Amino acid sequence: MPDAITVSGVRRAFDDGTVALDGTTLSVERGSVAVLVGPSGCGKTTLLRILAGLDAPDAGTASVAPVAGEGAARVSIAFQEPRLLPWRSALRNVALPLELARAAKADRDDRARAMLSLVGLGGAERKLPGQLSGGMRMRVAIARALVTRPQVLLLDEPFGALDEITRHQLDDLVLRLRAELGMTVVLVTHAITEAAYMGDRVFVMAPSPGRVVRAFEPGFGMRDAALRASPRFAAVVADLMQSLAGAMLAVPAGGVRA
Amino acid sequence: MPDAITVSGVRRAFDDGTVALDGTTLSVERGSVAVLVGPSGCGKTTLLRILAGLDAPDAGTASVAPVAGEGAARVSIAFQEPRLLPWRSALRNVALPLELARAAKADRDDRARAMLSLVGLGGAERKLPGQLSGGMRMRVAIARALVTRPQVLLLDEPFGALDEITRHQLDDLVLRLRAELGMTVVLVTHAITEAAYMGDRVFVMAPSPGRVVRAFEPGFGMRDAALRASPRFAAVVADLMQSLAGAMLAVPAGGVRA
Amino acid sequence: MSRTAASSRLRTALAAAVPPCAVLVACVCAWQAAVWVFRPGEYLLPSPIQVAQEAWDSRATLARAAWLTGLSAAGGFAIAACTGVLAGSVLAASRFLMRGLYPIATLLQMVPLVAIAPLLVVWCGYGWRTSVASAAIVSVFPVLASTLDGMRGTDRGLVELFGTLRAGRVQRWWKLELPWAIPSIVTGLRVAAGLSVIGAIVGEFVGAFAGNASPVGIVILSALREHRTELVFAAVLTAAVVGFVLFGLVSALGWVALRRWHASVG
Amino acid sequence: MSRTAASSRLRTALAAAVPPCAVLVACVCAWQAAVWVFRPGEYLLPSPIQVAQEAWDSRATLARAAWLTGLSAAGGFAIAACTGVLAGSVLAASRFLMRGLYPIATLLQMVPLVAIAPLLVVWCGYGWRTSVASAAIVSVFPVLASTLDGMRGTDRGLVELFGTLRAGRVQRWWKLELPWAIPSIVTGLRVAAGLSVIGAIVGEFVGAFAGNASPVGIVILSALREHRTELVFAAVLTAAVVGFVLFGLVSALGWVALRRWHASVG
Amino acid sequence: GCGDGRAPAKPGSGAAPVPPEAPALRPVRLQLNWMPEPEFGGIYAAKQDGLFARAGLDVEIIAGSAGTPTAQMTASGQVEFGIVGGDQVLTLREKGGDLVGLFAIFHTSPMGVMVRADAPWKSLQDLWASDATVAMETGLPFVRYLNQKYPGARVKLVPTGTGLAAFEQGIVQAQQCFISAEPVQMELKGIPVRVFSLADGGYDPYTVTVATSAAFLAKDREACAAFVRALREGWRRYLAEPAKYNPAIAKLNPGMTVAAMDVAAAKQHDLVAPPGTGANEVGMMERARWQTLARQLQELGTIKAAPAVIDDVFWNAP
Ligand SMILES: Nc1ncnc2c1ncn2[C@@H]1O[C@H](COP(=O)(O)OP(=O)(O)OP(=O)(O)O)[C@@H](O)[C@H]1O
Ligand SMILES: Nc1ncnc2c1ncn2[C@@H]1O[C@H](COP(=O)(O)OP(=O)(O)OP(=O)(O)O)[C@@H](O)[C@H]1O
Ligand SMILES: [Mg+2]
Ligand SMILES: [Mg+2]
Repeated sequence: MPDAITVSGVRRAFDDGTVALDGTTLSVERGSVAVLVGPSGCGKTTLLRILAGLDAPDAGTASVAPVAGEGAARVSIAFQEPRLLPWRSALRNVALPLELARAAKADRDDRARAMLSLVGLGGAERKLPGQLSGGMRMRVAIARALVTRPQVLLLDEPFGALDEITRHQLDDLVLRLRAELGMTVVLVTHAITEAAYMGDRVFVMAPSPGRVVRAFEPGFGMRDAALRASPRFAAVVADLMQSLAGAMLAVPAGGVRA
Repeated sequence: MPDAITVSGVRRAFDDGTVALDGTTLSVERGSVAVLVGPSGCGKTTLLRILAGLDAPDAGTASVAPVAGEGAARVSIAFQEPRLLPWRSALRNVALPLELARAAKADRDDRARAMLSLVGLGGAERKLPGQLSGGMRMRVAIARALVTRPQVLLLDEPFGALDEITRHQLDDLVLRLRAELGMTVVLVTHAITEAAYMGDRVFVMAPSPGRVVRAFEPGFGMRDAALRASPRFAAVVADLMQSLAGAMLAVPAGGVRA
Repeated sequence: MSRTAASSRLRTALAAAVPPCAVLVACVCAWQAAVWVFRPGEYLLPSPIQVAQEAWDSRATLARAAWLTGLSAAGGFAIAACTGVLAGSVLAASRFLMRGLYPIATLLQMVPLVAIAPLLVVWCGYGWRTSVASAAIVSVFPVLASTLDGMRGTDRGLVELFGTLRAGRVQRWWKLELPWAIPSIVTGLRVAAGLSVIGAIVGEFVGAFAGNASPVGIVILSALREHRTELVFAAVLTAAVVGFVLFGLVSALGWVALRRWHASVG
Repeated sequence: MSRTAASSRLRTALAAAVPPCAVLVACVCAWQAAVWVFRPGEYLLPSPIQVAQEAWDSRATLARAAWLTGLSAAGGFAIAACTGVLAGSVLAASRFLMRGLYPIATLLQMVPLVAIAPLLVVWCGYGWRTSVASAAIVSVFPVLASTLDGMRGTDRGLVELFGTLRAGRVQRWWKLELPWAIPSIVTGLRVAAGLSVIGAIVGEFVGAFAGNASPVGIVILSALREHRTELVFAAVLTAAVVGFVLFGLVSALGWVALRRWHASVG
Repeated sequence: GCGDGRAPAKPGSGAAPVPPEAPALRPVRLQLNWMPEPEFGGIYAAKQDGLFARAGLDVEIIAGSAGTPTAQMTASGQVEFGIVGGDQVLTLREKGGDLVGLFAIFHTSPMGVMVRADAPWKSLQDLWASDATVAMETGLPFVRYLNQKYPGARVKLVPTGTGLAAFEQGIVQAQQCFISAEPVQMELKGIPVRVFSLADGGYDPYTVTVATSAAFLAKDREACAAFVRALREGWRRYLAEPAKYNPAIAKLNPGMTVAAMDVAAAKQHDLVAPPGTGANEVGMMERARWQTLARQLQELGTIKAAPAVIDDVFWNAP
């Protein structure tokens, strides 16, 4: 499979001198799930923003290979915060991307409703964001990212505010849609078990400046509940945990400050 | 030990008909850590808000027993969102509670700086919230909740946006402060391992309407890295996971809708 | 159920009316007391009783004046509201335009009407057109400024979201920036509602027909020259009533527009 | 390093000045062209060249007038700014007060100044006091309205936070609501800056002046009376310059106040 | 300039410098109802020549503008003296502001209505019967007077706020004017006009009158008399030689040139002092004229009743 995403030698330094990324290199095969893990503040969000075209590298290149299909549906991102329009109901927030792409009203409502019930919010279509719990708001944002059936999906810690069971369901939902649509997924997460479960490839990042210190392939084919209980899985989790601990202690590679 | 917090038969229904809590009863001993777990939207935040005095039950009573000491420092809450003042640096956001309590300037800066480095943000004192990563913002909010050395601490999923290692460090920080100050802690979390590790008592909640379906005492005395690796711990986690799965399937007890 | 709701809404509305009425009554009493105590002379400050008497005696004149001035003010306000929101949106859309045109727009509100009165009368003729134009000129800037302000304050995160969803410029305006700016625009419109009345009156000072059916501006001018201070005050109060009606309409519209918004943020 | 920074800041400032200047030049050219094409008559619309000539000839008069009117406008603006922000804060603090006093405050801006001129002049006496009072009256409402608006829009989450931290009412105002409302207040102040100039000029229309003090309002009136339309336009432009200076000062202050804010939200 | 300050007259500013040992001057204020112009020429002449100082007064001349409420300021004691209209003396008295006329600048009212020379109307009556647009300050009694005198009027009245532009543009066909001011400007622009005098039409109040409050007059009759005498002498000098004083006045009025002032001064001469007026008669008022005015205002409904004692309304200083 060709690479859908290639990042090579990316550097991003902010005005105040913080070097969020330096020499970051990675690639993601089309149709695969890449997971980014790393300590808080190591540049994961910055990298995702660069991939989404919201920020530009100061050096190096980052590219998302063009794919067929309607432009608007190409790349979808769920931010670390829900970013909902406060005056729109859950349903109309989810329908927003379809509305902006000028889908027919009936069609977009149906698709939004279906997606809302897939994330477990079947009864909450008409609630306003201010009437939803934190986890429900995040799920609305995830539904909004998925409703366009994108070809590249960027998820920034979307499940952090969810209980483990809902989270497992959403993990499986993403994997299913990946299989259905041949979607390429980049997932930022803090849950090591989630990283191990979801990742075709896991990139461990270290801070100051942010960079990839390890690329790792768990190599699980089918994922299901049984996998989570298996010793193989436990071993991968332990290994990843080790890497992460190592990354936090990593000597800053030319970073300006801790 | 007497109970620091008692909640009995609390009901809270919102204007739109959602019954967030009904017949919720629990009590927390002074100086102990109570953990609330439950599916997204089951009323954990609502309960915490009632304890903090930000919302009032429609029926039943909720009380936080008065304790000695300065009034302002009595109860401290860290919300599910960071809620930082966007125009204040990290340091000045942490110092805010001391400033409002009219502490001396030098003193409050020292205390805020010390607390910031305890949450791992030693170098970020002068950054504005907009310049911090999501996890860093949450840590600033946690530091702000701790800086007054409160006697009752309410934490609403504060560590969800943090990597596991930082999270473990903060877990231990809370336990240490609890021991130092004799603090009563109520912690909402989605991480079952965290619930098992932290809780003197774990309350499992079920939704529609929100209520406590199980109270559970892991019964660990000393907590340390070894505990996390022990089979005892794994057994408690598995048990809790089971309860949570049960709670999600629980028949709605008089709830108006799913 | 719905009956209770209706009656409770009525009760809410009544409760909302109590504070302004209370303050109003207090003001009137203070005014009457001041007249009793300081005796400033009727030619300077008539008592509320005298003003009320005069208002009653001249009720036909005042009602007609209120109607005429109200129409001009409402027309000018409507023009200002549309122009202001549109111009504000255009300015918000482009840094270059904003820098270039915003200062020019401020110019508009700094031209004393009397200085351009000749131009205005030549362009618009005597009659209602001049007062409508004057009302519009005076009230357009607050709308423009608050629209611009509200739109530029749009949450950066949501703007980014719309960018990633490849929203067009018009879509972004209609579905994001305009709803976001509504609270701010409503404030601007409120300011404009009051200003449009004064704008209409000032327009009448230079460009209205005096006759049997005189608008408020002409009534004030004549009464001033005749030293009928009670009538001046009665006419000013009439203008205020017109302004309140406009203001009330704008507030009500704003309330409807803000309702969902507030439900969501509050 | 710092040298580069300074020169780049200078370049930014120059770049910011280009658009308004470009638009201004375009306007002046359009005006000149209109005069050439339509020949409206010098007494109605003089050409920019004639106005410039007149402005140069009367530069001493106009400079003095600008200074006098500028002082009145600045004084009135300062009063309006303080009063508006304070009153807006007080109103924002209490639902009862807001409902009771906000309508009364709107009254202020609906009273034609000429109607209360006798009262004003008798209270304030002759000279600059009347124009300062008039400038303050005209410009206070936008400040009040935008302060109220900004404060009432304070993030509910942060208000709750201050509640749990047991902040006093004054602390909440000073440390949360006021900084939160600053962008909105700055907009109100900008509107007020322009209005204060017109307020001062209108005050001069009804005021009285000892000595050879002829502020802009007097220059406009006497030029109108003498049919010197070029001088009227030159005086109006002088007023606009005064307004721009005030507006510029307010914008600069606002920029400084907003800088940190924008750094954080932008 | 000569308008400012309460300092004794400065060297060079007048003919008669005050000796240093003279008693301190009594400060009083005179409020004009418009900017410095030839219609106030005698006042500035008195100031410039030190006549007020010689009378023991330090007069501060305060310029007014379009809406300056001089009548109210004078009645309430804000200023000692003010320029008001004769009709204002009567209307304000009825509202409790007891003004007293001291000195009538114009013996004959300069009010008039101007039309273009080629306009079809031969008289005010003609004009009032037409549907012409006329710029008038509605509310002034003379408008009521005309409406009452020529009933069934069809003219459309509009405010005068556009200056002369609307008249020049032909949008208004007739315009209220001071005979000594607007017609002159029109003729200088090459637009010939005709003027219908209101005084000729039967309405002739003391249009520009120096007044004080009854209270001040009662308290300090001597100061009032001294003030009026100085004023009279000032006017005598100004009428004789306006060009001597106009440059100083023009300095105080940003819009008016010396040349325009000279023309206006010439035009107003006969209205201030009709041929045959004695040197001591300038500014003197006649009881009969006040009585007529009171009767006319009463008939117009502008006042409810004529003053019980007409001599309370004015005072000719001896
Ligand atoms: N606008 C900005 N200005 C200055 N520094 C910034 C800015 N945005 C991010 N940073 C800094 O860049 C670094 C990386 O931030 P980023 O948000 O990418 O971290 P992250 O890996 O997503 O962390 P988290 O897991 O906590 O969300 C942090 O040190 C942060 O302080
Ligand atoms: N202001 C409100 N109006 C209406 N419904 C509300 C409001 N606030 C909360 N709810 C509803 O109450 C229920 C409980 O909300 P709450 O925020 O307490 O959940 P939670 O347990 O904290 O969930 P999470 O883990 O996702 O944060 C949810 O169904 C939510 O939709
Ligand atoms: Mg992040
Ligand atoms: Mg919650």
